[in-house]
Amino acid sequence: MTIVLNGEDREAPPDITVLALLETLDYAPGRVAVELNGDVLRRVDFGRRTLRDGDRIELVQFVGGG
Amino acid sequence: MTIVLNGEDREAPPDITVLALLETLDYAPGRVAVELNGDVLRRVDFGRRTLRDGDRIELVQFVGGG
Amino acid sequence: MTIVLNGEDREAPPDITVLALLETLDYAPGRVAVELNGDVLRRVDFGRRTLRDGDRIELVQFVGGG
Amino acid sequence: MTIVLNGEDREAPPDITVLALLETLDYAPGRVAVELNGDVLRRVDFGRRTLRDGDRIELVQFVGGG
Amino acid sequence: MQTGTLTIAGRSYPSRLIVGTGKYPDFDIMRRAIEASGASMVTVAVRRVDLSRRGGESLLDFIDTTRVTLLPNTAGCYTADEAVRTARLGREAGLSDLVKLEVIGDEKTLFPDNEGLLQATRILVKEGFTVLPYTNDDLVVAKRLRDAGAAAVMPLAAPIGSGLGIQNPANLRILLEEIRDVPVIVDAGVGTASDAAIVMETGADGVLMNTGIAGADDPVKMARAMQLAVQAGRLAFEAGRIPKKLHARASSPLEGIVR
Amino acid sequence: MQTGTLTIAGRSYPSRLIVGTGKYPDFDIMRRAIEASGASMVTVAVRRVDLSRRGGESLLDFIDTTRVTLLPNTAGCYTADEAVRTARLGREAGLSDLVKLEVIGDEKTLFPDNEGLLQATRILVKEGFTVLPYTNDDLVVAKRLRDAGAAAVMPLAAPIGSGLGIQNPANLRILLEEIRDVPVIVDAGVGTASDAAIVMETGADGVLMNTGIAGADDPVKMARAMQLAVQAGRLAFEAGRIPKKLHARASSPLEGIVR
Amino acid sequence: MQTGTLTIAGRSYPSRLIVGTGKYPDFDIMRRAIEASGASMVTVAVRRVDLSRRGGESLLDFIDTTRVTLLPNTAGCYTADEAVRTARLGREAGLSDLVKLEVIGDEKTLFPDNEGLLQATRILVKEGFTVLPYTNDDLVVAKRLRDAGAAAVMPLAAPIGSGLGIQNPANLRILLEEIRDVPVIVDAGVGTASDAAIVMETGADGVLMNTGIAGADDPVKMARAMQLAVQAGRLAFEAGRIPKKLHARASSPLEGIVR
Amino acid sequence: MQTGTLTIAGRSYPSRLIVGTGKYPDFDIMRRAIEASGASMVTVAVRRVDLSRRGGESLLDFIDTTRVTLLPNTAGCYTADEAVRTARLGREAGLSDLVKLEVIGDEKTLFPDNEGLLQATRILVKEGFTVLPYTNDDLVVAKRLRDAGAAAVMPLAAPIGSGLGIQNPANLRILLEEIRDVPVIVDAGVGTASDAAIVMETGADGVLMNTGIAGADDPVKMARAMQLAVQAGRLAFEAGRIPKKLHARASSPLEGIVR
Repeated sequence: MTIVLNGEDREAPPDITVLALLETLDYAPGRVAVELNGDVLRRVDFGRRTLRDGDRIELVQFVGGG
Repeated sequence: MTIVLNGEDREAPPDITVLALLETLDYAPGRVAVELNGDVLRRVDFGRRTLRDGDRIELVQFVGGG
Repeated sequence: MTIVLNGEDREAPPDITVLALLETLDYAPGRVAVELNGDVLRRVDFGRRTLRDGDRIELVQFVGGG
Repeated sequence: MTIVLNGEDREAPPDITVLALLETLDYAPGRVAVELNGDVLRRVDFGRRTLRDGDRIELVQFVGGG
Repeated sequence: MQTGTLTIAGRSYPSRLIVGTGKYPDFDIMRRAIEASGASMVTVAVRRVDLSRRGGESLLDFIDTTRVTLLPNTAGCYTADEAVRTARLGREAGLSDLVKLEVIGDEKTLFPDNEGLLQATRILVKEGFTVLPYTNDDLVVAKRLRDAGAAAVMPLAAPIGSGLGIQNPANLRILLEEIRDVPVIVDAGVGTASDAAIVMETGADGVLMNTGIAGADDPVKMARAMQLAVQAGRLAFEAGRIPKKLHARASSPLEGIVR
Repeated sequence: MQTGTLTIAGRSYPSRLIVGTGKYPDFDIMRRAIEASGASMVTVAVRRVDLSRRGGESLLDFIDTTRVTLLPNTAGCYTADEAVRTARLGREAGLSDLVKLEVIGDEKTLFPDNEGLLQATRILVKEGFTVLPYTNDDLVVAKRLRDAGAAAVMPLAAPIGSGLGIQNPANLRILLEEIRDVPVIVDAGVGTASDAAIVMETGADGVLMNTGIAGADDPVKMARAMQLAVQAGRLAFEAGRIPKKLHARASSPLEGIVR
Repeated sequence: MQTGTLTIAGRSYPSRLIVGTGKYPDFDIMRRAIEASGASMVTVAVRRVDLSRRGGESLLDFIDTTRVTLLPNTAGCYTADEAVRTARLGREAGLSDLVKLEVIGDEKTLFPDNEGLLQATRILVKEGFTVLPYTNDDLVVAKRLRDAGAAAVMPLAAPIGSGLGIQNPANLRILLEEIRDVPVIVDAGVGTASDAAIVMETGADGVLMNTGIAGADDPVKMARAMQLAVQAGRLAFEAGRIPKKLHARASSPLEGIVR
Repeated sequence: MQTGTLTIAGRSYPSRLIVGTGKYPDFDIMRRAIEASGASMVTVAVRRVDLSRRGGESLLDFIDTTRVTLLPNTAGCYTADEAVRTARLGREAGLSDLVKLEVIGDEKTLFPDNEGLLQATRILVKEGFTVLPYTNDDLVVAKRLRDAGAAAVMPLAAPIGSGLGIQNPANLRILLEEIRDVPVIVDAGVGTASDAAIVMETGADGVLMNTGIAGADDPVKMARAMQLAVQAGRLAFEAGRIPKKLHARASSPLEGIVR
């Protein structure tokens, strides 16, 4: 299935959880925040929520800023 | 009848026109502007418009300002 | 005899030394400087130098200043 | 004979007057001032004073300045 | 020598100085000060007639409206609604579409309420007014006023009547860089002639002042000073000043010195 | 409107602005700039004639000495002796006792050598010169120059040609408080119109400038700007400005607002 | 000596200095600069992870979050909606309710869009955020931000990264007089130590800066300078400075001089 | 972090701040203020003992001369001769060659008489004194003092006790460019912490102050503020500040914003 990750189309195995997605991307869940289809996804739901075809995911982290 | 002129109750003869009112007050119609019940009254209507009991009239002029 | 001490006439016993004068005034020699007839008097000479009639003595010390 | 004109050696006919010198140089006497051997030479003396060998002459004028 | 003219909504005014009519010792001094200032536009306030004082002298008896244009203001209004009502009455009294729009947001500083100012501007522009809004030096607001159809942007130099002169030259410079399609007229805070000159040297299109003139010991003389200062500042802006240097540059030649 | 006149050594000059004649693109622009400035006195430098360049245009062909007074300077002199010699030559060339006395103490800043300046002043005053000494804003020196018979005191606003404007307003104010019996003319450092206005508003009797005008992109226009700025500043000084306040004072009445 | 602490939303922070984490040559210099600054709060930006760069160093590896509090910002957001979304993501990433709220209104100056800022503030306050809004020195807006529940008001001293220092001290003084129930933290524009000291001497509760430190030739040294300057300025404010006088007051006694 | 030390005549002092001992409410506050300032050198005046007041507390009982160096001044002297005599007495009283040399030229402003100052400097240098002359910001005089053997040059920032802070930053910058072989210590006029920071940021080697601390509502707190400000200013000078820009530079990255 195809998801939109940070604005780019991306193939992903069906029913993959957000947590699993983060693992495939080598991101520690504690360091990132996730917006799913415009709404923030709480960390506790990373493991529960499975992705569906067409889901729009924003994966953000802290960077240097003023 | 009673009208409210610049916020104060005032007796006035029935069916007096705005123009007549101005004359009784010694105001040159060319120097003042009139707001009647919240709306500006054009000068051309000063002579036509007769006042009714309870009308709220604002009589303004230019004064020094910055 | 009479000496001029900080601009004021003052009686003093003949042949009194500067050191003795300071003692009569309760001044620790280490805390003051002395000008005698316009010239600085070194401390080592306080005990040697005896005053003569008419000597002009300036007795100064440090005070708060900027 | 040789004179020093504005710091440079210069040949000049013997007994030439300052006025004559100015003429040979095309300078209107009214527009310049002359220092002769360190002293200002008054205009009235331009015609009288003849130059001698070794005279040091400064010829100055007004230029733009602030 | 020409210093150009101030063009507002397609109409040109010979002077870049706009003066107020408030706070003068008397009407005659005001009249002479306006004349000395050479202003082609004067601001006036719109107020209820005082029914207790019949007749007496009236402001307009002392303003030659054949030579100066009246600019009614909405001073003292704290809401867009009050300002709009006052503007409409001013138009009726002056038979002109010009309005100096003020929506005040704070009583102590008389700083503008830019949100209310924008609302009132939009309403009045729709009604065909030529809106000259009194605002602060907020570039973002200035752009919105322009986009809302304001005929000029009038940032304050300092609080009204404070006489502090331009407090934030950097913001004024930025404003003048960005607001190019409508005139920028600095309004309020000018205290003396050099304040006006500095504003004009920065490139402002005009200056509006009242207290700086009316409150001076000699208002007529100060009015004349302001006229000259505005012209001087504008000419200096057009003439292109020398760059600033830390060290000296001799103005007399270095050669030919008698040594 | 009168802004008084500048009186030096008992002689009055209509304009409070003195301008230099150096650094102009050409003599004709200089001539027009002097005219536009309205100056009644112009400074000139005294230099050796250049024997290599015969004939050609001369500065004086472009100055109407029937309308402006020449003020020879001693620019470029680094000792009292050089300055005195140059002053004497200037007097002979110009047939006038006026001299703008400069004794420079530092090549990079052209700051005055006040010690040499005082010596030269004493010598030249004895010889009957009307001495206008270029100095800095040192009050103690200013008093000594005055006591030595200088006809004016001319403190710099900033380094010659720097265009920085008045750098130490406090010192200028102090100088103006203390030096009352001879005029104080601010000399050097003025960069634009407001600089001149500020100087005059502080109470200076006059301003002398060269580079600020000659170095502008349009010297003639800047000359006019400076004339107006000097008048504006003087008038503002005489008119008595309003006090500065941190907060606002309404210029329109607080009563009678339509609510 | 105590300089008090900075209290935001009931929580106290030992240092009155908040520093940014952007624009450092590298993470290690940043880490040392933060340490040298003694800041107890540091700002961070929220950005999409760059999927092309896997692993690598991460900002948080260089910030000791046991000693400093993270303050996520919404830099780069041009609408209330963008800012709100970014704030929510920041909260999720940092597990804290603090947000430095920015709604930018102009790309060139990065000046705030105060209208959007107010909207976003109202939304986020409802959602339980501790909102620290970046705004300008507009008193009317500051009052509305406070009334909307902002935990502080953060006016800029000058454009972000400009290093101009406080451009309008009068407005800052006015702001500090009127905004008393929430801290006023000057945010952006500080270029060097004295800029920070001046802000604190005026009575500000804190200062937030980034470029002034990160962009210095030696960021660690400048960070330390800023820490000392903030403390110095605060102490001077508390100590009560001497009044300014035009003339001198001798500091040594006038009696007993040897003559 | 090191801010270097102040080296005068080959001897190093840990602090770049020199403080006075005059005008304190009492000796104990003075003692605590000196301590809080961290100064390694304090100025004292030389005065006739008051024969009417026997015994009583003495200044030196409150100065730990094992930790701070005494710097006798010649305050109140109006001639080179008076200053020389006072310096000699100060040396005898303090058994040290250091002297802060003052020759005052004007009673109201306490501005220096630079001519007398130079004379006195030449005499005292010959007699082996380490002369620290109080002067103004006259570069030409500063060079002569240096050439006469002064161990430092001490220009005023503003009149003694005025608290105006540095009035002519351009002159200070020029002075610091030209006077490189002896320290430049700004003496007098500092009113608050930022004044001291600005002076040090300009590159001065040290600052000397008295009234700014002693006259504050809380002298001890202000003394501490001054210590921190001097360090902050020096560190900022060494750290190399960012250049000033009119426009903004974002401190957060422009990429990766959530849109």
